[in-house]
Amino acid sequence: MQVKRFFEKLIEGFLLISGSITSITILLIVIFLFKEASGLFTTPVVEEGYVLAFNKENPIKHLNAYQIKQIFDSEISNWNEVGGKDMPIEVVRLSDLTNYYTEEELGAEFEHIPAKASELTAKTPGIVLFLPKQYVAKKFDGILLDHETIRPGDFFGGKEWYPTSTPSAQFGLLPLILGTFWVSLGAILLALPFGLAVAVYLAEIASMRVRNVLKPLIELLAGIPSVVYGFFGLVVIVPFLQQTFGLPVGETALAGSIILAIMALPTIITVAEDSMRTVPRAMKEASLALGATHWQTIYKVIVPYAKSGIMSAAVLGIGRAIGETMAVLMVTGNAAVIPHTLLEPVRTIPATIAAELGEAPVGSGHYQALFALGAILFLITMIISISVELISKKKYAK
Amino acid sequence: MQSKRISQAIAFTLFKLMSYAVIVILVLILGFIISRGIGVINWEFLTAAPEEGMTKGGIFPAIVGTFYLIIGSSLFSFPIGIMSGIYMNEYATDNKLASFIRIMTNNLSGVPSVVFGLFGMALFVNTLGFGDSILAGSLTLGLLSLPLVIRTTEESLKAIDNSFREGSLALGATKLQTIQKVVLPMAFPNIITGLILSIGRVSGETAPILFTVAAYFLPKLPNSIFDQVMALPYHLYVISTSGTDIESSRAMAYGTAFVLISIILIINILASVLRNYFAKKVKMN
Amino acid sequence: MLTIDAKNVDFYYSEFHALKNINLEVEKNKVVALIGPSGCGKSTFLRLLNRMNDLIDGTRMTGSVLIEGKDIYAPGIRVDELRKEVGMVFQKPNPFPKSIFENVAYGLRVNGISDKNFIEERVVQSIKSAALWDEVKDKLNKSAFALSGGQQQRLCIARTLAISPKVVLMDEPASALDPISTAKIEELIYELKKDYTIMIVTHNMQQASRVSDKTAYFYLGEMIEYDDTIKIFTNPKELSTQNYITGRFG
Amino acid sequence: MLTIDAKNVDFYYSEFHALKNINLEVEKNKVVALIGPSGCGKSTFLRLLNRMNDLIDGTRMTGSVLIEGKDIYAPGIRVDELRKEVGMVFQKPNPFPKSIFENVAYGLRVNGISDKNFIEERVVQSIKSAALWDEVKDKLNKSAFALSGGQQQRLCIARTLAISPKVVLMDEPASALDPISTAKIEELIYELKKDYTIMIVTHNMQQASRVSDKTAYFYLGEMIEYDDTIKIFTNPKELSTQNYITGRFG
Amino acid sequence: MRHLEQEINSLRQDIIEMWRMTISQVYNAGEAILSFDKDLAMQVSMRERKIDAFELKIDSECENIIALHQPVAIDLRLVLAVLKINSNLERIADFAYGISRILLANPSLILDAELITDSKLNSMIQQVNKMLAQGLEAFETEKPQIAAAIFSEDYQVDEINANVSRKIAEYIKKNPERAYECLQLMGVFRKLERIGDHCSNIAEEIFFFTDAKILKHTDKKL
Amino acid sequence: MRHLEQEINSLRQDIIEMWRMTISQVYNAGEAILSFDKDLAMQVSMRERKIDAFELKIDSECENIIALHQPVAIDLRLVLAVLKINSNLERIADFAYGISRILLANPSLILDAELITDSKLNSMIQQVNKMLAQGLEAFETEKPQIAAAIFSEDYQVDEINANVSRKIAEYIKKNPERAYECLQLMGVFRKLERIGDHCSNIAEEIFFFTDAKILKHTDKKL
Ligand SMILES: Nc1ncnc2c1ncn2[C@@H]1O[C@H](COP(=O)(O)OP(=O)(O)OP(=O)(O)O)[C@@H](O)[C@H]1O
Ligand SMILES: Nc1ncnc2c1ncn2[C@@H]1O[C@H](COP(=O)(O)OP(=O)(O)OP(=O)(O)O)[C@@H](O)[C@H]1O
Ligand SMILES: [Mg+2]
Ligand SMILES: [Mg+2]
Ligand SMILES: O=P([O-])([O-])[O-]
Repeated sequence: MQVKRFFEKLIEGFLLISGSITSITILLIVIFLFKEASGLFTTPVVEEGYVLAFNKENPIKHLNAYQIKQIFDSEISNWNEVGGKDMPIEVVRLSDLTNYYTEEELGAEFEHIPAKASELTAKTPGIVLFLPKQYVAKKFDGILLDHETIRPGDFFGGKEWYPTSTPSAQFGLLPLILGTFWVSLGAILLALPFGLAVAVYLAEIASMRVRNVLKPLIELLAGIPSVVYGFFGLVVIVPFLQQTFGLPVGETALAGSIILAIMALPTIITVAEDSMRTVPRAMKEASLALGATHWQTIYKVIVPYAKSGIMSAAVLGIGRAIGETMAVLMVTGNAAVIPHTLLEPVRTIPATIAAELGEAPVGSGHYQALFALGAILFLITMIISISVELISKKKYAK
Repeated sequence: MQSKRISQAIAFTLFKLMSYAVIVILVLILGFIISRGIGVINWEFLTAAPEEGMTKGGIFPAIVGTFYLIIGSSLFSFPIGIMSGIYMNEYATDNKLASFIRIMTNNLSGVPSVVFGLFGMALFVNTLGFGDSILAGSLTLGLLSLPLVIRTTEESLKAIDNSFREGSLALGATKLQTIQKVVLPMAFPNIITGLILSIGRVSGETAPILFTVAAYFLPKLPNSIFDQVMALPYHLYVISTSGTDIESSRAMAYGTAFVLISIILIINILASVLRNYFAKKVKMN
Repeated sequence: MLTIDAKNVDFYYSEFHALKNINLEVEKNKVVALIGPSGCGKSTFLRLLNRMNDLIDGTRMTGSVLIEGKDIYAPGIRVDELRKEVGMVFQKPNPFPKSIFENVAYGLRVNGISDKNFIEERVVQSIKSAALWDEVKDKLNKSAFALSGGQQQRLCIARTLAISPKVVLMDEPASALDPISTAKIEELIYELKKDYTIMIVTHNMQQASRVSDKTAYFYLGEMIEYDDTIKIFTNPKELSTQNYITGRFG
Repeated sequence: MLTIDAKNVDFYYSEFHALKNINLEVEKNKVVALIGPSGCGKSTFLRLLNRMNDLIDGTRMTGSVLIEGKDIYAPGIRVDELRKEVGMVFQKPNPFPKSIFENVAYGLRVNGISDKNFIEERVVQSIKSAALWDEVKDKLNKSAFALSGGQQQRLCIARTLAISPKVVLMDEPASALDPISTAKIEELIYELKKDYTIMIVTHNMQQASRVSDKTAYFYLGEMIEYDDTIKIFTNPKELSTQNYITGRFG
Repeated sequence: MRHLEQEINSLRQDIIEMWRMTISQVYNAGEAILSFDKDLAMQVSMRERKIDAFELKIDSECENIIALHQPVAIDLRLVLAVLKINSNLERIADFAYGISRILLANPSLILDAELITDSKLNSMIQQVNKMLAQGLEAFETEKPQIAAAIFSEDYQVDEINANVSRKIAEYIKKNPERAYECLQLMGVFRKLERIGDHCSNIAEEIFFFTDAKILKHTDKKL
Repeated sequence: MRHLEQEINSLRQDIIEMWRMTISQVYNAGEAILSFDKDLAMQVSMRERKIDAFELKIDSECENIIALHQPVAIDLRLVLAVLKINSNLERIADFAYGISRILLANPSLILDAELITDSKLNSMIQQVNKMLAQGLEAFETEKPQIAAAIFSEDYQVDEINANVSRKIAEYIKKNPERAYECLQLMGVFRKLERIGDHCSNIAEEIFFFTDAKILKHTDKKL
């Protein structure tokens, strides 16, 4: 008897530990994602191992990644555009030093570069010099921009995602967020009316026989892997859109929306239908018994009663669309630009992670930026989960 | 009075049309993949490794890899998930801890698969040093399917009327005996079907294995759990988007998609057969 | 004119012959109780009278049912119109998740009535008829779910009365309620028969004896006996009836 | 010695005072019925006697309950042992999804008995005591779910009898059954009191009057009156009891 | 008001009505015999059928209430008490009828004033009238103490009756030719005695109804 | 067997037992009066209390069945019939007791053989004995036709009784000194007549029980 007691306690302990595993996982996800992500904001704006240098007289103390990129792309040519004096910017890369100095001057082994770079900086007021750290002289005659790190504003407000650009990688979230938003919005606008229509049809209108055929089919489609949907989109929808709209490329936000809509349909249908089916039969019969038609019964009794379930269905559908990776990756064209219409290629957050994580060196700014994307994604889905929770609780609060 | 009938007629027709439209689309997808893929299937395709930049040969390593990943993830998620489900439904009845755990589980199930990929890479591949390996991939997939297993278990347990538990307790059984002898046997059919469906989910996931296990091309089979493997979904992704010769690997892609769908089909059929079998068994004996 | 007149009614669930040649006549403002062992077809018969059985696939009926002289199974009969004439109250209280007021107004609204004053008047009057007014008059806009089971059931009755039915069908209307609420429902039925013809299915023999004027005993789909309640309970003609009501059955 | 002896029992669900100073004594081989309006604490009291209320968080009890002289709330009491002494039958029949035989054997097995012959003997005897033998003797290995509701409930009673309890608690054991099955259960209770002490909660006043030797009337957590059933039903001491049983309540 | 309560109230009204009729029958029969009023006797005789019908009605009301409403406690006691009071009242009315029949059947039944006084016929009649009225009052007001008086009064009636045989025997001895009339008179006394007895029974039922006490076959010292 | 059935069976046993006791009381009282057997009369007198007790028992059994078991249909009719038969039987036994009391109270009640024959006392006694037995048989076998005979027999008893006054009056005229004893004898006849009446009532109740027919206050031509 005593042994039995002990044994039971032991098992209970095991069960408790298992029970806490999801919480631990969430905790770990939070820790890892946010730890890596926060690394992004200690990453220098300038490529690892390089510095930017200015003339001592130049009042500019900070440049953010986007400004740097624009300067080096010659989109900004005067310092006053970034808050400095009115003088032209002179961009000098390491390779450009040969324009100022001969090879001999720089030394056979480039051993004189540090001195020359320092000199050049000192004598050129408008200079911005992009230089590997190893060539920075001990007593460099100029301002070095080496402690500058990526600021949250740059990340969240950044309009460009160009992680491989030099000298300064661009980690602007906006195009990705907007891409995700447009694709998901399109998807949900397509999926909701159809999903709810099917749900109503299956729950109320279809005969038992029809339902018995359709229901397993929809369940089956819910199980089809996203790569298969992506593949289908790639070989069918993308060419179709390209032809129909006469587009240069078929891989567009719209293609993503369509595929996502199809993928979200089973979720929406199943959840909404289930919630309509949980409407007590008595409720329905009561309405009919009062002389309401079937349709009146549906929209006056069944749908309001299943309201929270239907809302959950919508939210879960959105969640599915936002988090979906592979299919979107395969059909949206992956252009990280802010889209203006649904007929342009876009890139979503999850697709970005999937496409780039393989190439980002561990611990690099790029790597950390991708984790930051992951963290954002995680937060969004967290919000969705919690709102679903609240919605379904509300049903009973009334 | 006539108007309420007319509006019913319009609404119902509309719903019916929309429903059939949706069903047609869904059936088209299935039909398309199956019709294009079925011709590709032959013995070689199923048993050989890819050749010539993946435009020829088969997908055997990917099938095996997927199989390993299914086994590996199930070994992790089934026991823990079932135990967790039991804990939540049977032990942590109404306290704050339980509702916290429940919220956490729901949250976890909403986390996108790519985030699992990130997390798996950070934890298993890098921090724990498993590298890209079956182990890391299985654990990642296991975590991904964990909420599903827990939810299935919990729901199966919840479906069992409390009166059965009380009936057992009232006969002098302990709580564990009650779970073991009454609750679990009753929940078993539903749990089993749930588990099988979770395998379906695992077998089709791509994003989580991208950075934790999947190999682009690996003609040999793995030797240990620390090896990389190919996997069907990743393979399909690769040959349809970034193969060396996308056009000529199309056939391979259709074949792979077909195999993936077949796995899902088989799993669904298996699940519903089991469900019916158990339902009948309960009624009959 | 008879309020209900079922003639040679046979009813099938697919193959299953659930009602066998039922003939039953009910006069205006009478309460008729249907009793009989489980599965004998009481509910089936009741639901035949407002064509609620139409909702079930594969059912079939022969014979005719006249409500106030009108054959309700004739072609061209509008089922929703019929159901306004023949109200129904169910086993478990099933108010809609709306306010008390809206619950009672529902039947009016779905039948195309939109005159506010009329609706309000009718709602109040129905709630009063259902002997619920004093208990809810201060919270007509509260959710119906906030009421107790017995109150909910009376609300469901009020809801049915609002559409001014001629006949009210009740399928074990008190079986989910405690004795006090049950007594109230029984009293209510007794009151209502002044204005309505009522048919009630009940498993509770005492209830049948207390509320009804006439009682029909069903057994295996047949109506074995149909007579004044007092006759059935003091001196039934059929031995089968006697065995059932005295508990000697089976 | 008294079989049940509850002394000054108070019971709380968190803050809610569900039972107030209940004192109730039951002699061996008596049937006691608990009646009273919904929510008055009947079930709570019943479930106190086999500590089924332990399963609910935040409950608290004061006072003492002696079963055959033993304080069942004393520290060190093994709840599972207690529950073998004090069997319980529930509102809805809840047989396990096992064979009829295994259902009845369950209690023996979980209590560590493995002697085949003994189990078999006990099972047969319990099924006989539950007046079910003739109906199931040919299908002991069939699923218990194949039985009708009334048979299932008797099976649940047999299952309880198999562990040889001293007391059998029944919480509305027939409320989910039709009148015929109900009558059988009532008959069974009448038979069982030869060997067991029985306490039954019922909403059905007639049932209380038919089956019990003594009746306790509960109201708002208090026990208003406890007396011989015939006394309660012909001449209750308290006006409140009389109002309840004559239906004048509320 | 509740349905059962309505039924019970109407039952109560009916038994009171029955009671009143019975009281009037007994009173009239007494008057008739005392004043040798054949018309009055005729009236009593003709009312008998109505009372019989009323008895049946009340009886079936009681049975219906029991069959349909399963009364318990005070309701049941009332119904059972009414059931018995009803048959007692009918019996009493029957005796009143019997008395009136005796008068009508014996046109020559001219009673000696002396015998009447001697036999205390007058006071016996008054006594039973009073007992009947008291019974009704006790029932209507539900006051068993009023009913209690009936028991001792019945005792007095019995006493009168016990002596009457002797008185009449003496009278017969003196007037043997009037033996038959005397025997008839004797019958009147017997009937009055029975009425007294039934009043006692009714009082017992009132106690049963109000206090659930069973007094039958006990000595009624309260 | 069902609980209610058991209760009803035992009620049935009890009323039959009551019936038998009553029959024996009436029989003994008759024998006693005919054979002037004071011992037998004493016996009857002593048994009276037992019968009273039995009446109470049956009464409360009926009430309990009604209160606890809500009988309907045949069960209810049986209980109601028993309730009434019971009080009739008690009444009958009461009369038997009364007859025995008359014998015991009048040591000088030596009856003239001629008067006895003339007044048909003997056959009246036999008649009521028979009626009682028939009643019991009808009840036990649930055959109302047997009970039907009782009505016509009661008619005969009434006839005998109707004539007895005259017979006795004549006798008194001849023997005025025996007026008192004759009045006592008259009491015996009255009581026998009442017994006959009660037997009729019982027969009515048997009809009510078996056929739910109410025969009271109707002419019993069946
Ligand atoms: N939808 C259905 N399909 C097939 N058979 C049905 C259906 N509904 C009822 N039946 C059968 O018809 C018969 C009569 O059913 P019904 O519900 O009318 O019985 P009832 O007398 O109301 O019983 P209860 O008292 O249990 O409610 C039963 O044998 C039942 O099994
Ligand atoms: N788990 C619980 N938590 C809080 N309060 C409870 C709980 N169970 C019961 N109660 C309350 O305790 C009171 C008594 O409940 P109990 O179930 O004993 O009533 P009952 O007399 O059995 O009623 P019924 O006839 O409806 O079954 C009720 O007011 C109820 O609301
Ligand atoms: Mg309860
Ligand atoms: Mg008369
Ligand atoms: O009717 P009685 O018994 O009083 O003669």
